Amino acid sequence: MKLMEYEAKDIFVQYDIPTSTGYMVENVENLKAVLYKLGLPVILKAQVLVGGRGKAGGIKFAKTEDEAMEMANKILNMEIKGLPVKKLLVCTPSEIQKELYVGFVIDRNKKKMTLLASTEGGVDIEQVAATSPEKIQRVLIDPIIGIQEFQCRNVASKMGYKGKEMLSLATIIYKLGQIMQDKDAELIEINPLAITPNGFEALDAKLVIDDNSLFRQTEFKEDFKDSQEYTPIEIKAMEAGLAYVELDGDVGIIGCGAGLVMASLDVVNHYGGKPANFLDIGGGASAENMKKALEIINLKKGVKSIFINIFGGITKCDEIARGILEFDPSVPVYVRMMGTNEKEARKILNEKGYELYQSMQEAAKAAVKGV
Amino acid sequence: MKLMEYEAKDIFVQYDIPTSTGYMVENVENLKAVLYKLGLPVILKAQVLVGGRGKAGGIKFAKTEDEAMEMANKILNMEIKGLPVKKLLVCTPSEIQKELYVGFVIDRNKKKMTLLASTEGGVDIEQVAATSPEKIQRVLIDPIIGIQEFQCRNVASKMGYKGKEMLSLATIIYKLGQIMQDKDAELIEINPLAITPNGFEALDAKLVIDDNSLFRQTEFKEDFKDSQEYTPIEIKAMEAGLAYVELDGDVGIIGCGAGLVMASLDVVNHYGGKPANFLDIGGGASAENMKKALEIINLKKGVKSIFINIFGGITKCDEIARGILEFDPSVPVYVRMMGTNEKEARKILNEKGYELYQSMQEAAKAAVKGV
Amino acid sequence: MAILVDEKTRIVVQGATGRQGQFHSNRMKLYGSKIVGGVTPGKGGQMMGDIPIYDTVEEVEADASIIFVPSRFMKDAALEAISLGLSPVVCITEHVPVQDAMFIIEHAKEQEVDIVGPNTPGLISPGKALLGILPPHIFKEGPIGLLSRSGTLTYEIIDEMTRNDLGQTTALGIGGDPVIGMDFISTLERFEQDKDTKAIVMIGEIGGNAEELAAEYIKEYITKPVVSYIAGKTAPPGKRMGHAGAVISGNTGTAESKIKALNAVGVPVATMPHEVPQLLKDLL
Amino acid sequence: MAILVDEKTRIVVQGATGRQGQFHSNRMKLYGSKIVGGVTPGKGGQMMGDIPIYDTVEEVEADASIIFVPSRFMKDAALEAISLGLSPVVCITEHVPVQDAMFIIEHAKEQEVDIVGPNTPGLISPGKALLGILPPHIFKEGPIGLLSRSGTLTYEIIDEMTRNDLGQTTALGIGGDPVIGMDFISTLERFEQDKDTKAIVMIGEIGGNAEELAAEYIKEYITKPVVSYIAGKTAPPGKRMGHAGAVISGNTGTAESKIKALNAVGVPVATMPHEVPQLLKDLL
Repeated sequence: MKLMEYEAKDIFVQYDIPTSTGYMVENVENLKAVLYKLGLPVILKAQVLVGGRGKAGGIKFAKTEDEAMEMANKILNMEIKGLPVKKLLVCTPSEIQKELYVGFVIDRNKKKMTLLASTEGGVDIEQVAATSPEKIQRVLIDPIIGIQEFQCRNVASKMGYKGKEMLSLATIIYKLGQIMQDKDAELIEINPLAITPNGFEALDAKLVIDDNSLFRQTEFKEDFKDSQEYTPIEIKAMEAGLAYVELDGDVGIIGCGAGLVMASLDVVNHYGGKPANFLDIGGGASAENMKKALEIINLKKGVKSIFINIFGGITKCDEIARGILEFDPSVPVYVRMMGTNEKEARKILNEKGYELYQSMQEAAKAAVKGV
Repeated sequence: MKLMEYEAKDIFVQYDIPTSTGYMVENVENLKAVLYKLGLPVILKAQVLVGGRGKAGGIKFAKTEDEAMEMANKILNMEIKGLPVKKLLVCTPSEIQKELYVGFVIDRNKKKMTLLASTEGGVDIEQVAATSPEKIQRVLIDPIIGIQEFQCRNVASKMGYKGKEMLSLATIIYKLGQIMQDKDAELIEINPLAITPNGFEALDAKLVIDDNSLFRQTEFKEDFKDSQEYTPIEIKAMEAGLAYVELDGDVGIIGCGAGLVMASLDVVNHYGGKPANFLDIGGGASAENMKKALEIINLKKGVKSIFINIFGGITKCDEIARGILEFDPSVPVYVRMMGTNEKEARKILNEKGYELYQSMQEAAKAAVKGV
Repeated sequence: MAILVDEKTRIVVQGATGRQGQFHSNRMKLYGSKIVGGVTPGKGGQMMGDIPIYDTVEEVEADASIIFVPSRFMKDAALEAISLGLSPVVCITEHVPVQDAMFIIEHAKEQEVDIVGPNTPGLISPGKALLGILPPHIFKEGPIGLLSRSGTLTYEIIDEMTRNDLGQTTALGIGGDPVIGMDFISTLERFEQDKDTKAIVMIGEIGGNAEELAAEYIKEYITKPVVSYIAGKTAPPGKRMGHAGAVISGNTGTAESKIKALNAVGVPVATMPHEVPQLLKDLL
Repeated sequence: MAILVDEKTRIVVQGATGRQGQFHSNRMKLYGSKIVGGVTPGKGGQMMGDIPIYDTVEEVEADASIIFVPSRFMKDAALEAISLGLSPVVCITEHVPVQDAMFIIEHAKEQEVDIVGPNTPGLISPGKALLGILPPHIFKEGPIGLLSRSGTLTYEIIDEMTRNDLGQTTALGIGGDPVIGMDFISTLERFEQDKDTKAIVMIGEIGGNAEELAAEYIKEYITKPVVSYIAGKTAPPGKRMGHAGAVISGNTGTAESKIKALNAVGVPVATMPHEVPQLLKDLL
């Protein structure tokens, strides 16, 4: 789960990583007290979990109280890439002399956490990686030994720093690595890490916690459902234990197993259809899972036909068939079923007038036509 | 530093290791409140850092309040192997069905922490190790990976337990290993770990913290000087940064470097003398160190001569000579000096009438004679 | 021949008495896998049908392990199997924290143990042994090695292959997580070494660049024909498509990039799953 | 020849700018050791006399390291040296937590790096290189290899040896802590391999059973004559005699036991330090 900037910065503060002083506000009424504490000018930053909020007008500089109130009001009533802004981070602006990048990611191929650092901060690091890979340092961290302080000094030193500055930078990198480990993060980034007359300062913060670790990272558990990361239907699906991704087409798609559902989307697309969603009920799903899947698809507007693609391995086709009968969506349903207990399933569904297919491509074609 | 039983058990409680309920009292007045909480009967256990307190009468069973008060009074006024008893642990007695041993030590040769476990608990484990080594399980713990739960299950299972008992025992062992790691212990032991009708219970607790880790194990730092582990002169020496061990002879011995001082003791002994102490001023010692060393020896009763043995490597003999002149002990001093700046030292000391030797054995002989 | 497991491999099931573990232990045994015992700490001494249950893996004389424990116990269970040198250790469990996965995999590498998964359907050497949750009836002995990031999609393609009389030496699900033990490259290497494998099917999906790296490896080291299918051509960026690893980040991890890389080294990539058998026939 | 270091070994000093580090860097250089740089994080870029100071070990082209940092920084400093494959890494620092020592030593073993210490005076190959804090003027080139748990006691015995014209190939303090890197056995092995070493002096003390194990090893593998001295015959049980490792626990670690074990395998043990040269002469 992605954390908001202000949440990540709260953790930075716990680890003594210097960040610009700031407070989160949820409404204009609270802003006054914050302005009293911070003084003027301030920067107002929309707290949303998508990139590009600056370009979208979600970051504003205010010199007077009136200006701040007006801008806060504006930002708190705005949507950025479809997400409503509910929170603002109000900070004292820093005098930026230079912007760096430091972060940790998981290297899937090396199977290790990797420290990334660059003197080219404040811009998209993937862009830097693509155009000038030599400007990024990469250090693999042994998953058993963990991050070591000397590794951070090596990086800070190669970034060109000396003396106390080198040591401060190394300490920031080390603490960041400790957060990555302690909090089971998938990604942690300071971009930019600014150099100011007061030393280094984390101006932005990105922190993504591994969802699979929430059983032990209990401090984040309750944040999970508040998160803006998912649409309301996606959250409903999550609560039902189903993997659901919202798309903007009109063919609803349900299948068992992530790979098969992805392939189903591709086949629908191949025949000129537009998938409305990705919905994986998983291997060995029950009738109840199937029913819930249909309910969830039904919540989505603009779905004109539904393609159900079941390959019965562990999944029993008759079980799925019974699930299909438990919910009656308002649009035509095209079912492809094969494998375990296929005959029984066929019998159950034929009785109720469902069209059944054996081939995935035939079913997909029909669903596209049915729109 | 060794912790007292009650201190170790406090840590056990933090780690959810089941121990018999008990309270520490420092005087008979507090005992009443404790008896009110615990009920009767109780066991009163002298808190001292030496073994054999049971045989010395430091552990008593009391059935009535009067009995408890009387016994507490007795134990709190007793000395065990020269150590005054200042604290009592008052516990509810447990119904013991069987006694086990579990603990962790540092294996110096394997250079790893080692888990020890035996179904022969309640007795001296070194005795068991000597007579029936096959009754002790030994599992080496990887210093980088640390203790793993499965290792504890393996041990618990081989001790003959099954089902929930096996799991509880494994958990106790695992927690014990975690304490060993988390608290930088050199030794941790539950002996006996009793089986009672309520399950496993730690009846005694031994925990030795690595003195070298006190910079990070700050919770123990203040205990350090309260500890009964050292005699008052030993503590004075420690405060002066000198390594001092009290012995019961009459030849005071000061030297530079632990090995050389041990050898000095041996040589004095070889010539029929009895060392009064071990005192290492370390390599590269200053005049001030030397002066303090003499002051410390002077505190010790019954010293009849002092043998100072200096091999000047990093240590400068003239510096040591100046230190010797700064304190005038009441007994004769025999100085052996060799090495760096030996000539200057000789001059300084000869002027003040000290006898100087070049050979260690000659000086030792003289010091023995001088008693 | 086959890779990793055959009819002689003695298998222990960790987490054997849970719902999943019980079902699949019996199913694997029924298929002919040499299941020598199940392990569930605290339940040792019981019998589960004719499979004896133990408290510890140490008590079982086994060569390989398959793990069904809940994700929070995966690290400990895997370290237990690794400590005894069992190989492969197949981690069926999904939702394993990535830090635990990295730890297990690094330690296994040091101990020269093969980890399959986590979040894998496991593997099958048809006619010899099933070490996973794959539906064995759709498989058939034959000359094709298959490796895949997906479960059901694999079954879909296997089914088409078997219908077309293209049997398999071994089929292995490498798992859908971002960090996994046996990966495309290490599995391709095994298939290359296996005499009976005459051609290889590699099923990829969006996310990461494992397929691109596999393409480079194929070019350099694989002499046998390889056919591929890549799922997720219509997946949007930034969204996890079911599998934890199936996500396009920025410009990396797209199906286009993978298909391009594979085509560039002469690996045909099927447009739709059912085309795989024909592509294989074209090359054999 | 010599073991571990010679005149060609390029040495970096970690913790070079502290009082001890500074003194001994200059002293080692003066002796002829090839000190190529000092490292103190945050002080890089300075010169200490003619020794350049760096922020990181990575910036120095070195073969071996000697560490003088305070004990709380030892683990990090040692891991830094190990990460670059420097060997030996000589840990002069005393009061290192035993858990840190075990960690460093285990990791060094995996990386095939020799650790000397912690809490060691280091080593000297007379006439070639000093990598430690031993007083070099008492040493002399010659055919005797010396290994010891003690510092000043070593100097005492070395001085007697040098006066008796018994020079040394290498003299190495293995350190006075309970857990150390190079130990009696691994050092004996090196002396056995070294052609120029004709006889070995092994100085032990109370605590542990390293001398007993060394005796077994000598019996099995050492063909060269070995002479010993064991300090602490009059030490009481349960008390630390200066060195953290010098403590008799129960019945283990007594001087008697060690002397008995060594005598049993034909190693003469001197009653007093000054007798060592005569014992050596008897055997050569």
